[in-house]
Amino acid sequence: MPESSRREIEDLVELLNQYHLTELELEKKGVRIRVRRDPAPIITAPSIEVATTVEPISSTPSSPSVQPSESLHFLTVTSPIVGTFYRASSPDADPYVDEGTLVKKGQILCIVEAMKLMNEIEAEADGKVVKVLVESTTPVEFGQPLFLIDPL
Amino acid sequence: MPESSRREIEDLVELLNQYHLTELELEKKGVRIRVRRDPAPIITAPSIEVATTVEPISSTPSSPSVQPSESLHFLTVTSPIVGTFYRASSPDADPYVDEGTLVKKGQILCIVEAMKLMNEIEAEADGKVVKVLVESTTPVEFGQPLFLIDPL
Amino acid sequence: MFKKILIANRGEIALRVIRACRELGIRTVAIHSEVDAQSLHVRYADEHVCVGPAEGGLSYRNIPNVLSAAEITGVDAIHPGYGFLAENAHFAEVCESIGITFIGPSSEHIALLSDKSQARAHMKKHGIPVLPGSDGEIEDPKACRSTAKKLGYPVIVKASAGGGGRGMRVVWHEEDLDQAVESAQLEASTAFGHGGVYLERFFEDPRHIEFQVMADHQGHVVHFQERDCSVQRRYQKVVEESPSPALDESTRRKMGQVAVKVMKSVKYRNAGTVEFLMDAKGQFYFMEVNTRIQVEHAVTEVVTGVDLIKEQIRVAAGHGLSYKQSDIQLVGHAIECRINAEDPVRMTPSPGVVTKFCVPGGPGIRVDTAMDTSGVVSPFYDSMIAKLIASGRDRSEALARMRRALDEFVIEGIQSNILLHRRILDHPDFQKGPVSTRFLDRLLTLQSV
Amino acid sequence: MFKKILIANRGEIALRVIRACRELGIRTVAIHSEVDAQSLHVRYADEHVCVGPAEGGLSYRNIPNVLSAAEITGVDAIHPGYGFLAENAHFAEVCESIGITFIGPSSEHIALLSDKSQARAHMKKHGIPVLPGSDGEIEDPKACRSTAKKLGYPVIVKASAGGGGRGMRVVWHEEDLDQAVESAQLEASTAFGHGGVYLERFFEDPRHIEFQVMADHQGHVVHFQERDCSVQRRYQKVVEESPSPALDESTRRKMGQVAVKVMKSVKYRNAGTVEFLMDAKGQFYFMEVNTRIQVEHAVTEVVTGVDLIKEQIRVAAGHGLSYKQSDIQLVGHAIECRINAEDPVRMTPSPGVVTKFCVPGGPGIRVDTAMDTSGVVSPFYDSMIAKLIASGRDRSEALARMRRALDEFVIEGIQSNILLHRRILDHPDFQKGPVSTRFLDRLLTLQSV
Repeated sequence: MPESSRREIEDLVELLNQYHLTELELEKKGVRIRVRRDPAPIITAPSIEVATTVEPISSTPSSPSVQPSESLHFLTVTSPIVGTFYRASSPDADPYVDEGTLVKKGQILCIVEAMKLMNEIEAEADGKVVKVLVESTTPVEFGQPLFLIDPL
Repeated sequence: MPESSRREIEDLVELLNQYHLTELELEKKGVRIRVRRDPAPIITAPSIEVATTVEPISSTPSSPSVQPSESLHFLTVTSPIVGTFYRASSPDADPYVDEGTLVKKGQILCIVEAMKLMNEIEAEADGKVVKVLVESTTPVEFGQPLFLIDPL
Repeated sequence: MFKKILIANRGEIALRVIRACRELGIRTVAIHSEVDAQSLHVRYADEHVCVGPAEGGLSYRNIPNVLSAAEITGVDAIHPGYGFLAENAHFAEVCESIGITFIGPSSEHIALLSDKSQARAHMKKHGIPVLPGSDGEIEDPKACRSTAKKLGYPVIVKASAGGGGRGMRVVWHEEDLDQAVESAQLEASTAFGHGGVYLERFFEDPRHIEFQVMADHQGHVVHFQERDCSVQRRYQKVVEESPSPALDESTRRKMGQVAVKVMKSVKYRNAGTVEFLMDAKGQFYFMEVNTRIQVEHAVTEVVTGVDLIKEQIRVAAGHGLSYKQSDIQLVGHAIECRINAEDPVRMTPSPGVVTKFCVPGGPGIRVDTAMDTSGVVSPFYDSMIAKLIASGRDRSEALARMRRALDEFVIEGIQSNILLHRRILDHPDFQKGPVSTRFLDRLLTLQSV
Repeated sequence: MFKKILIANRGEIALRVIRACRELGIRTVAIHSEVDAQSLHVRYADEHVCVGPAEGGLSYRNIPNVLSAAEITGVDAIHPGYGFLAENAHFAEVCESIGITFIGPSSEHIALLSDKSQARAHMKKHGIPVLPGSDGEIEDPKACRSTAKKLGYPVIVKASAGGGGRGMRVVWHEEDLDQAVESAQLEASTAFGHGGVYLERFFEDPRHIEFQVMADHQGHVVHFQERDCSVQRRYQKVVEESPSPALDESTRRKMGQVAVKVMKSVKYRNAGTVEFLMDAKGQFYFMEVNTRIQVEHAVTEVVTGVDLIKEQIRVAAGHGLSYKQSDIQLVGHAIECRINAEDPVRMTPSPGVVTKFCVPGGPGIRVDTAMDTSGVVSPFYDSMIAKLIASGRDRSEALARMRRALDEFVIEGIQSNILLHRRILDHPDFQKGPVSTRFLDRLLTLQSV
């Protein structure tokens, strides 16, 4: 497939997304354009007040705690347990890592405290910490993204 | 994709939105335009036994009792009242009309009996009776098609 | 017992009757207008007949077509529901004349009791406490002024044929009386074809209390206690409950006896409701009899455990009442919110396509609706799309359930009055109860300030 | 009273508890697995925490994560629902140790009563009629044979730690005994980690009758009458009702007294169910205590008017029971059908995407479901998608309502057992009632012939 066709398809997909269409057809010269939007069942939240203390996670895939992020470059380190997130071993200590820190596989990134137990979360690959996603002392749920790592 | 195509698509999407359509097709030169609107929520029957003595009418448009049928040629004569359909004035008499009969506007086509009253149904236009849709002595509901007439 | 019943109605009440028939093993015939061909009541019935175009007058109120539908389907009886032909004495009479049972009172009952002035005079004669007012309709302006003076202002001018607030005028000063009477007469004459009006003393903060009654053809009359319908907007009930927080045991007993007396005085039969007006001191007065099953009958069903529609059908078939007065005990408390498709600000009907409709559930919740998970609210008919009934051990549990059920109710595509109900339920005056018929108007006025 | 409760469950029971909390003004925390992020119980709760991946063992049964969720949200109490951690003595114990109230009995109650053999011995000691059987677990094959001989064949081998029919063997002839004991021990050891089994006389056509009990921390115990759960398939209840058509007033009173005695003998607290087996002659025997709220609690709520979940919460917070025994009167009759997503022929779970879900309504119908108008039936969890409860003045009205409600229920996209329920409801033996626990197996066998 020539690059130009690919681009054209991507343009159409973008339009499809942008306008929530279900079908888009294009025929050059003779012009023929076709757009279509099927009425889909929309699942929406009920009209009750939801007061959230913990950030809900929209769609975290199942098991691995290191996953490719939306940028396709970075790895997301997610919490393997429910608990409280700490960036340092004690209030006075320095954070295990900062944004920009180069880490080795197995290096401690943070602690998630659960039931008075301090669980050390380790890097699963060598890389650079690009982003710390959670503030220290914040509660985190299972699968919640904690760090973005740029793998080396 | 040239900017013009993109603009064209966006114009169509706007029309789609404006008129709540589900499909819009355009073909230049050879002209061909196609619009489509799917009935959004699909209402299906519940899983209960429905024993119907009277034929349900799927979609009869509102008031006029003479309407263009699906063939676009024929006129459909529908029942203006609820009652029992008779093709003749008495059991021994000949039917008012048969398939093939040429009728004049105002000519009696049949009787619909309701509450012991014999209501004569007249032709609304000159034409030929193409089809008798209901058997004599059958109950008919409001709007039920009785005859197809080929107008002259 | 009947073999087949035609339901001369649409919407939730048509479904309600179909459900009762199914439980009794009776076949059902739905009638419908052209736009209602896909409605739930049509799909739930065993048979269905289209009786006309969308406009109610040409379909659901079209007596020849409705009766022809009854004839061609061979039904034994017709249940009129509420609205449409339910209180049409002529319709009941034609049913009687062609040997189809009208499930309701006789045409004479409807005729007598739908003339408010005549009904008032009848009740007065039978020793029923009626509102102080004129003897019959007003004829002479001078006599009218002297009656009003005797009653004391404010007075209310009411149309004999009235209903739903039409042909009514409240008069605060003598100088406004003549004009009020004239305009009420004109309005009544236009709306009902009969311009007769009468006078009553006007109470500023009354409560609307009504008693559900059922009578069989053998002369037995039982009442099912009261409903409090004081939460109204422009004479339209919005919230109803049973028992009434305004009644003590002794008043309840007294009013129940009067309600039975009212019905016995006219040898009533089948279901009916005796409406009372009650002043702030607990004095009660007969207002009128509704000669039909009512929207709010469900709250009574919930607290008494009686299926009023099945009882209507049994009684119409000649069976004696299956309950004695002593069998009727109120258990717990029930409250109903009428869920309407309406603009929450302008409070005008909001028809349209329902894209999502998810009803509340769990303990103490009953929902009566003809809306599917999706559907259409037609601009041709009443805007009520559901009745939500919550019940509990006591009023406070019923209110708590109603609040959480209102939170659960999801309606998308159209607007509804769910938030209005939340405001009512959250209001301290309502929570404390009882309130007067002016509660809701005041709530709405305050809010718009 | 508690300020905030975590519900350690999903599905309809999570919703049921959230509803109770809302009515009591208590905030709620839902936990959920990753695949349940969009579930109704998550959307209805005030807060929610993801506790693990789809597999229940890693999420809903994951004690550290569930308790961490409780800690980070600062709840006072945990409601376990049924299933998952509801009868896990260790979980209850950890809750106690960290000062979070487990809404249910103490960990000791769970430990004692979940060991069927131990519970049996305890009840026997306290003069409760238990099924004739072995004294404790079987140790020696020879003693076992002699016990079986004394009991008379058929006998049943049961696992002490058993449940849901696992580790059970019916033995009709002496020569099959040794092998049955061995295989039951092996199965129990694999399934429950404890291979102990005991012997009981086997009744061929028993009825399953259970009494709902509630006890407060002050030592008061009240029972809410019985449920008949004889319609079972492979030890899974399918239809439940209250009252039981198998009991007369005097047996009901006797069994209720025994049920209370059972609970008092262990100083029980919170909600529990005492299960009895009843033979064809009306003789009843203690079987076991379920130390949780049960799926079928709703039928008891409907006929008694009591909100059992709210009562559980109140009692757990230290309040005394809000009912005396004399307050508990059965009014009418209620029946429950468990609506499962299952293949109607093979009776295996049928997970999938629900494209339409329209619940029945009207009088006498209660629906408890976590299914929205659409939704997903996950293959990871129980296949029950709704509880449909119908009630009426008497059993025949309740059955008529259930039949019409089953007709109204629309579920599309997945298969369900609605037609199976119709077959049960239509069966003359069931309509006449009572039936034995073998009724449904026979019905299914006959049908497949």
